[in-house]
Amino acid sequence: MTEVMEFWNAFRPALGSALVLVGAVLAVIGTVGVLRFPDFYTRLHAASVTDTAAATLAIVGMALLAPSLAIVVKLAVVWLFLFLTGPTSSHALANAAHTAGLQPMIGRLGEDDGGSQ
Amino acid sequence: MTGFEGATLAIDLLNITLLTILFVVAIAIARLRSLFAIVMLSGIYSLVSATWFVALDAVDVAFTEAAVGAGISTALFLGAMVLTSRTAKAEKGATKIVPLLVVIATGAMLIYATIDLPGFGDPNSPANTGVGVDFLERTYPEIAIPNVVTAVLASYRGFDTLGEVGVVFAAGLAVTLLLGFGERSLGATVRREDRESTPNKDETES
Amino acid sequence: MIGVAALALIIAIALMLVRALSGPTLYDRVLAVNSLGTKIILLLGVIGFLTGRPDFLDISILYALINFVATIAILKFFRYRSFQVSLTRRDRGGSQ
Amino acid sequence: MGYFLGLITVLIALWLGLSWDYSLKPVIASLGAVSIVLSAVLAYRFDILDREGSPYGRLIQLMGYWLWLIVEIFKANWVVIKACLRSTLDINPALVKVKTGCESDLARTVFANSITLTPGTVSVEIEGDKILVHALYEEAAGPGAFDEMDRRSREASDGRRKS
Repeated sequence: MTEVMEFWNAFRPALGSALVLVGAVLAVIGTVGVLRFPDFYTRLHAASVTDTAAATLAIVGMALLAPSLAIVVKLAVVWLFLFLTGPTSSHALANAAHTAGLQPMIGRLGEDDGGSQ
Repeated sequence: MTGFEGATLAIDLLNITLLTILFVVAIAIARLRSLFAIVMLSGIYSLVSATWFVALDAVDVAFTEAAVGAGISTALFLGAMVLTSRTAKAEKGATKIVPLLVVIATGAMLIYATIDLPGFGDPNSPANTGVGVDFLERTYPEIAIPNVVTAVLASYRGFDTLGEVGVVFAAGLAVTLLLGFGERSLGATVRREDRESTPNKDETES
Repeated sequence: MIGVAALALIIAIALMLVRALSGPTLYDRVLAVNSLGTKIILLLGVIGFLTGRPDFLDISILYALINFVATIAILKFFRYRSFQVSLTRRDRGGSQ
Repeated sequence: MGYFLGLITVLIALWLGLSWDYSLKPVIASLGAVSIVLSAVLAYRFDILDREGSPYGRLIQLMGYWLWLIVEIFKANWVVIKACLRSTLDINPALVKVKTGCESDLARTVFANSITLTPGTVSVEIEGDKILVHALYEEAAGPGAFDEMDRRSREASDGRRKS
């Protein structure tokens, strides 16, 4: 049992840093999507990658790096807030844009226009 | 102090990038004419500067900046925007040059003043040798609050803080009265909504 | 490695700034501010770990709350010109 | 009263978790007690102490749902990440009306928020039992795509009695 704990304690910081790094890279990917996608509604989808996967991975990684339980609790609270408020603000944004009459692009897009216009 | 290898380098790079972002946002705020975009960008500005304060170890300032700069002032700017127009007028001629000169002169003076400052975290600087050490030693046994800044603000100079809170409260009250977040604007909104169901003027901006 | 993560996050912030600066509609800007807020929440935590003082997570929590309230306030404002109107439809009373 | 007790319990847990102060020194503990009581009284005066404001009675079921949802979120993330990184833009956005079997407001909120939380789909508008969904790929929001999520969110927040 002690060997398992020792291995875990040696392995934990590396795993935590790796998860934080993966989360940060996912945030960059989501941002690239926000820059590339053609209209507001599709950008909303790309932004939600940051809100969900990137935030979860980075926070789990930080929890593995955390020196004490108090910090894990705080990270859990941050994660909970993000997951409770994220969809609400996304929905409010989409709803406000739709109510104001912003029409989404429908149908297959791509091939001809590749950049963010 | 630093928890990981290479942390100092990363923090230096972080400081430089954050300052660059602040610079870009400030230039954009000065150049843009759409007031809504300016309000959004000023929210981003105070948010990024709050992050920068954290990187500089000034956590309490960062707290204030995040709460007041990014939260309250964005709302107040939006409230003020309703009373004015949507786009700013372009300045012309001398009004463009004079503020720039003033800002450059002030910045030069500030940079000149930093030459005299002691190094960052210097243990022999006046702030760290005089009364500061005394506060650090006595605060926790006397007041039992771990954060020294909070203890000084709320206890040692509590009356001063009380006066400040009174001033801020009066200012907030005055702003609320002037902008009319209360019944007046609510009534106006309801009346306007009866006339037209959805606002359609605002979905795009120039 | 965690320093690299911080730099990657700040690159994401800088890229998102491009969207906030250029965003054609108002909603793109609000989206950019909201998403930038999420990244800064993560960055604040990472900076805390980088400097070895993760107690700074309090600011992350504060900012998570302020980001949400500010987004809702901005949207509400642009729909109704006031902070005191409920965002839900008025003609349809929700079943309790 | 159960809602009130649930709220108080959660507030106490939140305060202890955030302050991490179990020594119960009079100054700090009294500040915490005042903040908890103030929050609870405000919640009572705002009249939000109901099934939605304090849904802790179904905490275990909602937790189980949440675990399932996280797996779904990661699957959906993969699709959107691929869409972000493809060299030529290849997306197929669509607006779809989804009918939900959820009856209570809590279940509908859970369902609509789950749709929004999964990358690739965003709930745009809710009218009665129909939810207008904007999807990044039309195939991902085809008929029947949300059936399992609908069923699970209904069971998690309302129990089986209504199905």
